[in-house]
Amino acid sequence: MSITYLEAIREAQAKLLRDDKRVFIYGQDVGGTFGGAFKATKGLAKEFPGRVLNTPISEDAMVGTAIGAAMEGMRPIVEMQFADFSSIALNQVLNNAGTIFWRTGISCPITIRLPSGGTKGSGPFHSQSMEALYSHYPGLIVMTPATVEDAYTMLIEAVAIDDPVVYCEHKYLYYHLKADRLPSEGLPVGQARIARVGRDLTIVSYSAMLHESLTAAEKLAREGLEIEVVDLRSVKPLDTATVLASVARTGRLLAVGESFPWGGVTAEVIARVAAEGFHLLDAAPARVNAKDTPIPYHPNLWSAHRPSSDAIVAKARQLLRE
Amino acid sequence: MSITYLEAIREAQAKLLRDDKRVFIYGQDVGGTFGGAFKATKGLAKEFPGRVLNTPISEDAMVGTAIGAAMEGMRPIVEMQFADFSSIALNQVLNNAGTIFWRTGISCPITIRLPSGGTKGSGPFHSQSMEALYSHYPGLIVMTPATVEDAYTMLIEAVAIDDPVVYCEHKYLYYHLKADRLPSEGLPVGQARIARVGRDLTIVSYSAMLHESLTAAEKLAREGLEIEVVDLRSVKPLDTATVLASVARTGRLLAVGESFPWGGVTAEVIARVAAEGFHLLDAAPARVNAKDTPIPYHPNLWSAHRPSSDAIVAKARQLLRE
Amino acid sequence: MIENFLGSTADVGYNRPMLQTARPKEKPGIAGPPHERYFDAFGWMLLARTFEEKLASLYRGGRITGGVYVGKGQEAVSVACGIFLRKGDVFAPLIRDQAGRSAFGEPLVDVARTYLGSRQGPMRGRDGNIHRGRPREGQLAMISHLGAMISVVVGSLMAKRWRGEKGFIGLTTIGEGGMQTGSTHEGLNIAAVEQVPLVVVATNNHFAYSTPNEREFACQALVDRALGYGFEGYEVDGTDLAACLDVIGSAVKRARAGRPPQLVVASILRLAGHGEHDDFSYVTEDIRKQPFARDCLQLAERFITENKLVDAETLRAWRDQAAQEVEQAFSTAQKEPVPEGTEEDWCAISTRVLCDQAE
Amino acid sequence: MIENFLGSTADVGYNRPMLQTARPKEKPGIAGPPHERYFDAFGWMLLARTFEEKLASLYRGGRITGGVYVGKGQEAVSVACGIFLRKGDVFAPLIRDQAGRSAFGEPLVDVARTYLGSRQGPMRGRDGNIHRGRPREGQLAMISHLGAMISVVVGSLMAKRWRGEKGFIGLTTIGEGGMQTGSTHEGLNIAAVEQVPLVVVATNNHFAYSTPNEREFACQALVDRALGYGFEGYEVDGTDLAACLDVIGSAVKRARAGRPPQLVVASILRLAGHGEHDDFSYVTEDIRKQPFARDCLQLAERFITENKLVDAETLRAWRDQAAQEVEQAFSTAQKEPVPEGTEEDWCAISTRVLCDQAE
Ligand SMILES: Cc1ncc(C[n+]2csc(CCOP(=O)(O)OP(=O)(O)O)c2C)c(N)n1
Ligand SMILES: Cc1ncc(C[n+]2csc(CCOP(=O)(O)OP(=O)(O)O)c2C)c(N)n1
Ligand SMILES: [Mg+2]
Ligand SMILES: [Mg+2]
Repeated sequence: MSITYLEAIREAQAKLLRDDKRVFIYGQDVGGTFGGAFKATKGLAKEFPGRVLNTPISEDAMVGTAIGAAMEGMRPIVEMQFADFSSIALNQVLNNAGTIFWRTGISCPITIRLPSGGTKGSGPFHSQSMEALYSHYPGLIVMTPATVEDAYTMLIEAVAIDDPVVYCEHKYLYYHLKADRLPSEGLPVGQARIARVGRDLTIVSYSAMLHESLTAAEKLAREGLEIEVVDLRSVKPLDTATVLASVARTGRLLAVGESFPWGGVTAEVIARVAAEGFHLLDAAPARVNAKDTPIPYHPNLWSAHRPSSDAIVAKARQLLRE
Repeated sequence: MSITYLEAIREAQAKLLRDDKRVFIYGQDVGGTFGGAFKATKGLAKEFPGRVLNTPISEDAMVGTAIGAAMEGMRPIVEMQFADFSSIALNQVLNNAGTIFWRTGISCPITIRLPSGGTKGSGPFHSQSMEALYSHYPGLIVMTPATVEDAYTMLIEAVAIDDPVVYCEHKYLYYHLKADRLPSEGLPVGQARIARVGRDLTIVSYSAMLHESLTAAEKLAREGLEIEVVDLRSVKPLDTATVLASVARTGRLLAVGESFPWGGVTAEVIARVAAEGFHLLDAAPARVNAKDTPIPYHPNLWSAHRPSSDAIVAKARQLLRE
Repeated sequence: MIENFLGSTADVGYNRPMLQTARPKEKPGIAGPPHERYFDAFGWMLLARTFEEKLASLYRGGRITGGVYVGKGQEAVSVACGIFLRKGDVFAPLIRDQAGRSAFGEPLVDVARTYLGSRQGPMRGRDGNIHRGRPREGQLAMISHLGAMISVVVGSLMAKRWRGEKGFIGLTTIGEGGMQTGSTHEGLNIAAVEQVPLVVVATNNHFAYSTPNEREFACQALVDRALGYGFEGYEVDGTDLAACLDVIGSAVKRARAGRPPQLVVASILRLAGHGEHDDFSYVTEDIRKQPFARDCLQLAERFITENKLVDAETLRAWRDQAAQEVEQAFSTAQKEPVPEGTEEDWCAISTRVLCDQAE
Repeated sequence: MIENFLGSTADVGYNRPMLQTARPKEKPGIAGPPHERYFDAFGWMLLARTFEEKLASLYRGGRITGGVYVGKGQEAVSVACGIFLRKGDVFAPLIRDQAGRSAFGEPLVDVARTYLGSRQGPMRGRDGNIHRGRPREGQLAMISHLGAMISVVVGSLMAKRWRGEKGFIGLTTIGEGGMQTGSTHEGLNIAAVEQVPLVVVATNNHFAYSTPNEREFACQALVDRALGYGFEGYEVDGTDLAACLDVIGSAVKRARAGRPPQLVVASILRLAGHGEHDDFSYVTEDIRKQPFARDCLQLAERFITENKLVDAETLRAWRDQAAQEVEQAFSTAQKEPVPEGTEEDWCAISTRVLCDQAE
């Protein structure tokens, strides 16, 4: 058997619907015979009648409705058609979902699935990675699974958690990533993972960029360089301890992210390591991000905009020379 | 004569309306005899009939309308009643205003005024500092004036610039800050300012936190410590050169901001200094931010949530001990 | 045929929304109150007015931190929003709903606690004044962004339906200004799509802060929006308590009976500033003389007196009781300790192990 | 009295919006076309259909990067949106508006360039397909977020009014799905408040992607929303070219004459997938048999043939010409160089000195 990242997301939702009658799925085109723009809910409306519901094109109300249901004990999963459209729901997510527990003591267990990140030809409005916006504000947990296994177990955990979770699933990984089987358990949420062991440099990454980083590490391995790669798994909370422990071993840090540079995950990672692990660093930390422009439509421009394993290799070499 | 930060903003707008017939002001309650929730446009509707217009409570449409007018050659100033409500306009700002020039080559000269930051008793939805959200996305200039003079000259420049500008004016400074007169010119946009010279530690700050930082520097001066304080003025573009030059002099960096910690201005400042000025640092850089919860209503909680000069002093001492 | 009187059982079939304005019933010398809940409602109005007058005076005395927003002139509409709700219902009030909140069961001392910043208040000093709520008791805690609570109520009602609860409804309020937000639109539309038992009471008090109707919307009547969402729509004179009880009470009844979502649009003038910091000098003399500018509480009192529904003694006793309850609430709250920053754990989520450690 | 025919001069006074459905005029054996722009319009429809068929086949052949979204079945509505516009007007089309874009003057080669990613395309490879625009020529470049362009058009029209321009209008399109966004609501309302000369053409093609009307809205007719905004509202059978020209043409005329903003709601079925990747199997046989599922282009052609408005030769010549223009556009674009990342300066703002240097 072989299962893709996308199928893992569908399986996780099927399991959730099966095991917990408080769970329902709410989003544009998730229901009917259709099962979502990416088919992440294919077949679920039929298997779980009345619990996989199409919504109007109303992201604000989709999230507001989920919040109300969650406060009344349900466990809604909201699918945004693309992460980029969650900008319309941002107010409900940040100011409503993110503040309810702290203000009132009532928890708000909603899970918002954001099909994120760039793919060829998708352009400025169907390619965004929005984890930094959601992580900046208090009250939310932001997950960024990079593997089929994590896509599965983290989504199940997202729904189990009593707090609002923004679950960033990467569209590039949907079909590109396969696993043999689904695990019954994963690492605890909030814990990063050493995806590759090394001793010369630590690359900290997450989501699709984990794979570019691993490829870069492979390439550098051919030159005898041993790169350690950390997969953050969730960017909020961010597992500083695991990152610091890795930097303690390697003395060097390169943070890699697909979102825009200013204030992204990479800035936060470097700020933490610089503040808490300054003495561990043998050289200046560095970061590789997308460019600070909208995400281009044309594949030639897109591949120059997005961090590639080559760009990571180049930056890593530079860092190792210091 | 004595002029407040708020009056400087009103004067700048009066001058802009007087000198440039392309300028108009668009926002809730800005017009009529009222002149805005904070009176930043008091009297302007009368002096400039038909050019200071009340809008419906429709932040998305307010910004959309301004974008359309700007593309047709006008120079709109949009006032948000509170920065916090700009979450509703966020999509228009990030995805429309921020992408137009890059996508089409047509510039989009809008200025969005965000009455920002905490004041006593204002609570979670009337206290926010949103500069990090706007800086993360490409295509925008984000200004954060900390002085009466900058409030004035930077607003005039904001409107002159051919690109969208998010102008974060701090509500706490509205009445607290006074100057003798308004300058005819300021530092160029994008350039930070050394607000206080020192040699033991560099504090990088902006907006209201500049003043807490200066107070902290005063307090530390009594102990013989010479603190240099940098006022960023605009957080995007962020003047890394001035910050690095200061750190080169002091060897130590403390970044202070009022917004939430994850991915805020302080993270970006530290990431840049760590990456580009690692060898300049004699100790770990540090940051002081607000707490990672919604902004509390009760003054006791608020003053514990917001960075105070005492918190800055404590962190600075710790940093200087290293 | 729609019968406005709550007493009547003749509820109606589904047809296009009827734009129906209930007018004060002026039957001179009638024997009893014009609505079975009239006296109750009057009591809540009196309590709200008395409380808010005290609150405003405390505000002027610098005793309140943060803003004070009162419902002066809107008590009749607001009380009618709260008084027909029962346990299991969901109420999402806004800034001018003291009367309705009380009528739905909010203890007055919790209001005083919120304004005075007692740590024993429902928001524990974390949030203030009008944002208070008691979600466990069905009263949601509003966020400021206008319109955002409508879809939240929709979701609560869907959850109740799924759980098999019966007979519940949701009621939420909005101003004519708030009706122009995108969030309101999406919330109203999704309510109609989900066919939840919802009543939305919109009060056109002719101003959004300082902005008059002509810069807010350009339709002839806001109630016409009902049509475009598939709501049933009604207008009501918000200065007339009996009419408010009739029209809003009927809407509540229709929602409970499983009819489509209900929109009631009340017309009134805000008889105070937007908040107590505001002198509302932008409200012209001319507007203050309009029929919609009458004071609902005075009108109700006059109606009671003129029709000799109760004697002067009783009225005085009611007033005294209100004053006493208000005194009591403030004096209790005043004695309570305030929150301290040192006692907060500064974690915004309930799963404490997942609190992020960024500083 | 409203006169639908563009030829007529009898335009009308202001009253409540009239819900008016223009029906195909079935006068057998008439001498001329049923509208003075009928043949022009038919030509643009033919061009759009031919172009998009070619595009779809290139897509199936893997020759196009990104999505392909076509307007099959919506050409009559779309052409009527573009054909009455003139220099100085503002047009904000959406994803199904190839016919209207062409009619308003968009060179076909620019469309081919955008899809094939030529660096000479109007978006220089930075943005693709349906997001293309030519703001300098009055055709705005849409962002994906539905409804966001409405207020942008409002602002453009306000600017033109301030500059003293005369006789201009704005026209923008939206789907029935897009009508449920908050942005659409705010945009429509602000248009009415600002009283700009705007025409909004909403096409109910019965699906938003795979979602049928019953999960999109619950009102009886979307045109009823006009009332709630202070727009004038009209319905039209979008399969009927003459009706589209009549109703949309009249709306354009009324907007130019200074009347309130106009809403036209067309009814139709999308005769292709949401995009070419979509097999639209969710559209049942039953729906495909509805009157609104007829193909506007086939209907127009049959009307022309049956009424012997032009002979078979001419029709064939028209078709050949369209095919040739399409060939030409693609073959030009195909030869052009593609953009290269190395040639980009990666600065998103026009004030280059203010580009932030973060990496
Ligand atoms: C989205 C949003 N924008 C701005 C505000 C600021 N604001 C608070 S109350 C108010 C006026 C509200 O007017 P209306 O809805 O008519 O209610 P009223 O105060 O008249 O009862 C405004 C603009 C807000 N709360 N939400
Ligand atoms: C705010 C927003 N949410 C989601 C989408 C994704 N999306 C693109 S087209 C579409 C369906 C649009 O339906 P409709 O408005 O009826 O137009 P049609 O495709 O039928 O012409 C959706 C959901 C979007 N573009 N904007
Ligand atoms: Mg109002
Ligand atoms: Mg549609």
